[in-house]
Amino acid sequence: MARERTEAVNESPGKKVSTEPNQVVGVGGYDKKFLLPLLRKMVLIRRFEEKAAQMYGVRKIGGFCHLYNGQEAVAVGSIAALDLTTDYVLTAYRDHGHAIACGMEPRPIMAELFGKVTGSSRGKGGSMHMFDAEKHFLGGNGIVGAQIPMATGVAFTQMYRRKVMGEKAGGVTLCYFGDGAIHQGAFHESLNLASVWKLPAIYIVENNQFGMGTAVKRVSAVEDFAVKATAFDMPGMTLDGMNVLAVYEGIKKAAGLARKDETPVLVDIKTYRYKGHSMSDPAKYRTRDEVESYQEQDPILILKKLMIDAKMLSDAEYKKLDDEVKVIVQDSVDFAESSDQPPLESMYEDIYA
Amino acid sequence: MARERTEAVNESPGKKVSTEPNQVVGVGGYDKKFLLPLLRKMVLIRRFEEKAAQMYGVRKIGGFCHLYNGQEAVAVGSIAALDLTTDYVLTAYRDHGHAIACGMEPRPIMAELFGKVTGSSRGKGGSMHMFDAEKHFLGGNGIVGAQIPMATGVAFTQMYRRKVMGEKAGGVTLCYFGDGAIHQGAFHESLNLASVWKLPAIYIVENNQFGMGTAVKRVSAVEDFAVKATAFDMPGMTLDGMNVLAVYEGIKKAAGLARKDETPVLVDIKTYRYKGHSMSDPAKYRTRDEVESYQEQDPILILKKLMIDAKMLSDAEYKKLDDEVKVIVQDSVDFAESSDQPPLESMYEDIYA
Amino acid sequence: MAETSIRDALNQALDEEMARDERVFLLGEEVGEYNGAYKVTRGLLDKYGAPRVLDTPIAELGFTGLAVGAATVGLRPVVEWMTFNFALLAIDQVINNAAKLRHMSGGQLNVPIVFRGPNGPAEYLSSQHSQALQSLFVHVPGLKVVSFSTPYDAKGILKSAIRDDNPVVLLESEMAYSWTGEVPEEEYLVPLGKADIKRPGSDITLISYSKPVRMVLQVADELAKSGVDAEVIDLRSLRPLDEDAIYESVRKTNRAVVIDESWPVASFGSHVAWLISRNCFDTLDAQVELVSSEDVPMPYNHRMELQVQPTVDKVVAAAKRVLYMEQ
Amino acid sequence: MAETSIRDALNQALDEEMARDERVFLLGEEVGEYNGAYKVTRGLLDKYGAPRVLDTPIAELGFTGLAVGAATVGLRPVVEWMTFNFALLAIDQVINNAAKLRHMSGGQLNVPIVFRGPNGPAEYLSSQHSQALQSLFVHVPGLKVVSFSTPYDAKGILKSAIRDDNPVVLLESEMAYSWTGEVPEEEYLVPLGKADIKRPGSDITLISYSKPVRMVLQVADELAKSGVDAEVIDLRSLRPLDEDAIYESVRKTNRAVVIDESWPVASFGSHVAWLISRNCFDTLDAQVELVSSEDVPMPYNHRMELQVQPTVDKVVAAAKRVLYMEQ
Ligand SMILES: Cc1ncc(C[n+]2csc(CCOP(=O)(O)OP(=O)(O)O)c2C)c(N)n1
Ligand SMILES: Cc1ncc(C[n+]2csc(CCOP(=O)(O)OP(=O)(O)O)c2C)c(N)n1
Ligand SMILES: [Mg+2]
Ligand SMILES: [Mg+2]
Repeated sequence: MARERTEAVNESPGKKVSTEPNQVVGVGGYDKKFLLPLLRKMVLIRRFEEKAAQMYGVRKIGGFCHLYNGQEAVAVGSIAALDLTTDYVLTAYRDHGHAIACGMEPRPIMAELFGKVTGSSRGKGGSMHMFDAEKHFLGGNGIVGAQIPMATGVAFTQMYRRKVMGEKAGGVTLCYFGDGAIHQGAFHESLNLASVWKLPAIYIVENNQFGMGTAVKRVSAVEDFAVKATAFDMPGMTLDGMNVLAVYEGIKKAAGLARKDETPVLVDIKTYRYKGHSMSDPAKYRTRDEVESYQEQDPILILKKLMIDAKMLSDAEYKKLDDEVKVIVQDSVDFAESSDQPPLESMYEDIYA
Repeated sequence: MARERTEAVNESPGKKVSTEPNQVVGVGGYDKKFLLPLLRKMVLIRRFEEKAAQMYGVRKIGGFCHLYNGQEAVAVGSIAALDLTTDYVLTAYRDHGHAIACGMEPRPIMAELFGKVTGSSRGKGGSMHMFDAEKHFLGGNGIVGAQIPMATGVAFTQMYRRKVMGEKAGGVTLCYFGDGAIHQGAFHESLNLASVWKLPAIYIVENNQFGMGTAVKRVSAVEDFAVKATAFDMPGMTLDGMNVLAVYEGIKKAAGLARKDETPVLVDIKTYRYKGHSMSDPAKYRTRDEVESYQEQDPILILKKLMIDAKMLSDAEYKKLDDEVKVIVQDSVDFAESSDQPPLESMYEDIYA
Repeated sequence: MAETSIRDALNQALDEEMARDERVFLLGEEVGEYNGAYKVTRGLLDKYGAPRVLDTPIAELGFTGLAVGAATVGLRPVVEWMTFNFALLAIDQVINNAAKLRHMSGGQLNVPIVFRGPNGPAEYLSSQHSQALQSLFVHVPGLKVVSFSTPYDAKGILKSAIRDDNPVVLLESEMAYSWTGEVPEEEYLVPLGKADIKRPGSDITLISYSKPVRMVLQVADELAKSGVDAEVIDLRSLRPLDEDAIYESVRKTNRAVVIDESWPVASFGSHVAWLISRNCFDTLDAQVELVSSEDVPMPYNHRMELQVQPTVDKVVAAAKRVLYMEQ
Repeated sequence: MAETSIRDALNQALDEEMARDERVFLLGEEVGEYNGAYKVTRGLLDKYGAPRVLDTPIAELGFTGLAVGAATVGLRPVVEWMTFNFALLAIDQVINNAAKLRHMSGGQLNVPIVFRGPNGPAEYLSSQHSQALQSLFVHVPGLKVVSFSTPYDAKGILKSAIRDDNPVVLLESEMAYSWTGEVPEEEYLVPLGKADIKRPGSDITLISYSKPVRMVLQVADELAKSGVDAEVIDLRSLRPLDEDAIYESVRKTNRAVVIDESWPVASFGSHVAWLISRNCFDTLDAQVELVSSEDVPMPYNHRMELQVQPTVDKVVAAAKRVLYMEQ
């Protein structure tokens, strides 16, 4: 099982959460049973997204399709720190990775991308609207920032159930949004509410350094978002989003604060997206060199190397894992392909309860 | 003329604007020619509001009527630091004081309150919507926080005229809003824009400690709003809003920064409103003691006493000033009373240019 | 039965539903310590405490969205917008989230939530504070939109709205909070989606909802003096709309006037007028008239303010046009 | 005349007006370095530089309000909303400020501003991203709302909108940006407030605006095969509305179908259908039909997506109903 570590956490100038220095996080202290599923999930997300891109290319998928390649460590590391029987996850439209990290099967996700009736939203939501209410994954939102108040309400409900309905379990809610979303008023209004009402919300800026073609510094007064925690009297953290263990440890700590100290936390996770914003974006706003320099710190490569160095993994084992994942992803395509179109009349369904 | 002073300024933890300690501001260094108009304006606002309350009582005025009693030093001190040939002022619905401080005559203001055609908005705006475009007073807005983006746009125009149209004058825009308004998303979005685009906007939280019946700390994660400046990488200040000179000096300094350093500034001015939120509010959420303790630091009394102590004013002189003001205010009532109702057909006017 | 004000009827509805179901909670500006800007929530903080009654910061988008999120995971929020004018700041959360979450998730999520507060013209408030904004909400599939014109309906409809598993927008009116009427002691519900004939008649159908209904009943009295027997329908529910009730009446009277205090263009009122025009084409003896507010922002001046809204004179005139009577 | 796309026609309009008047500036998400999400603003940052072309943060309320403020003190902003779906976040600044400032100030302030961007259904986008939201804007006095269905109109109308001293909402359509048509080399304007007869006819009036107009012209061809000569009116301006043009046509044809890709309830389309029903009551030979989008949130699945919108088949069927023809 996982060991509690804190070194990867960089605190905001607001409420300090610890005073340890920033360090590179290694695998020491973790066992293979914990690490292998993390690696596998990251590989599954990567292969899934590659396949989605391919299916988009052959027009099996249409519209906006925002891929997660490069950011896998964020969803996988943070959601590994949760207990989804009581915790919840909400994110934006770049949601395939979070869906998989929450335990959704590739089949209903791919089928949803294909617009088939077997899709998780019966073909009505598409790429931006993955949901699995049972697994506590609440989407999937296409309006930049709109999930932030919603997630605050989910955290509110966790508080409410405890205080009003006498439920014991102290769940937390993870709310992901982009570096572009942080300038929405919804962010400001939500964090103040969460702080005043002491809600167990963890606000994660999935800081991939661009909102579409716009680099953070062109539209933001500050580059380090953890500093914004101060304005809401809540702890702020900065995490390395290319290292799944750094993310895991940071969020574990944040979740601990949220559960025990009843405080929301703002976490700025630095990451990078390899692909264009959506399928139509040639990404001319950045150089190939820049992309490559990030690919050298690839989250999958990092964990793989750490595990190989620690003799927890062999190349052959990795190859086997990857092959298995590819089969699963191909199976999801076959499933989607062979599934039915939703009946036209179903357009009148799922509107009112 | 006014002397440059800085002692009254308390800096935010963000960009420091100076390091001098907080001090009580006195009249030393000011001459009477500067101080007397400040005193007179504050008295004019006070007497105007008293009269407005009286007229409301006899149903000459209806609807929401938000009085400014107690806050006079904020509008008068800050607007005294401006040059309204190039600078602009925008505020919320508690706007009679700012209107007068910007040089609007009591007559069109009172006539507007009476809904008469001679009112500044031809009887269409009422208490919440005072405007004098020529005097660069742009209202008067009834939606909490809605003037903040607008004022940012006025400051934007000042920058634009300089950069694009080659105009010399570096105007600044003063934007007032309440402690309740600061939690609106509009605040967050605007300050980021102003910071990124280096706009000469001065955001003044007119912190009278209540938004309607809600005390600041019940709805705000922080009590000191200057701290929010950090989140936008702009200077923050805290000022004593019961001392017109402290306000004047602070805003003079802020305006200097905005003009020269091309930076917006956030200023938290602590003040207090003596009356209920609007006419219908019995203000049960605070004690009479609390109100009285503030009335002891009344902004008019403070300046009057400072001037009398400094031998710049006698009781008789003050009485004369006050009497003159009362005549002016009564005249505004007579004017409003004897003015015509707007013709009904004018309801179709002033909609499209 | 007790004479009760609309304000108190709403308060009773909130109280009863909060007592009945601990998942019901209230939030909004000044709903708690201040007992509500218009006192609809009076006493509820004292009785239920926080967090069942919550004073929010002035952050309409944030607290509305928070309530939407809470609704998706099992709570049943009642959001008070201090007035609908301010709800424009929150409308993204209503239209893009509340109305769509069930749809986008293929039926996985429910959003049982009530958005309520005063809507429509009040007095001496000018144009930002005196808008009848229901058309913006009723346009949107995924929402229900309901209203009332009596204390009886107010209570029964709010209770049904709270128990409904969909997002429901409830239109109240500041001017009507103190209207009184009979409200039974025993519990009752008024179903959403059913119009109510507030006055039966045979010569012309006058269709309205919300605050104007009372004025329209005066119009009926006025018309009675000229020997015209008007039927007055209070739609109560705008979405879903009780079309059958409308058509049944118009097929009897062959004449209709719709009265709606909204602006006219692309309004709920003009929609209803078109529905009748289309679906009763063969039986209509005259054009369907709409008496709306004037197509202008509301001025502050009180004389103008009253003249902007539908009045007895305007509705009588419209009725007479439809009846081909001398004005 | 050159064959030009709507995208380029809009680009030319922006370019010409920016060259003509240095008070005109553009702002919005990705309008600068990225050349616009749909490339309407291509090349303008290169040509005019900042701050005449500004990439904004994703803060619709803030940058829209900023533009409104700038308009009140003499600039002439053109706000690009990446899509109208996101404008719901900014609608308070449009309805409560832009539409009201002139009114509330008794005529002291002008708000010369254009709000533009793609509105209405696109493809494979689901319900948050595929809404035709014009009814929310057209409802509001103080705004102008205009549209186009050809490159010629697109250019001429955008230029007029920029020169107009009022807030103008311009409805574009993602699906139509690449439609081509003739655009003159020399400068021209298309006035706001004037409808255009896109096809003259005598048997029935088909009334539409924006993207559906092209489909409606196909309907006219289809009807011609059955010997029906349809007149197609492109309203272009929704507010102010060219009522005369509509009535003149309907008084000639005695039959009308309105085609609007909005949801039906309280829509601009049903409003126009009522206006005709009321004002042409004596000459109408049949009910006025409305072909709108279905009253549902837009699904992602493409077959459903197409079926939700007005189609040739649906309009032909409506026309035949109005013409009392066998389906
Ligand atoms: C309110 C709103 N405005 C604009 C858009 C269009 N849009 C979609 S994604 C995006 C960029 C978001 O960037 P960021 O928040 O950094 O997330 P990322 O795509 O990098 O994951 C924009 C502008 C939208 N969907 N919603
Ligand atoms: C968007 C919006 N929400 C709510 C209101 C109702 N309202 C008017 S004033 C007010 C309190 C504002 O308090 P604050 O900003 O502190 O200003 P103050 O009245 O103290 O000057 C509220 C809630 C409004 N006018 N606009
Ligand atoms: Mg990003
Ligand atoms: Mg206040």
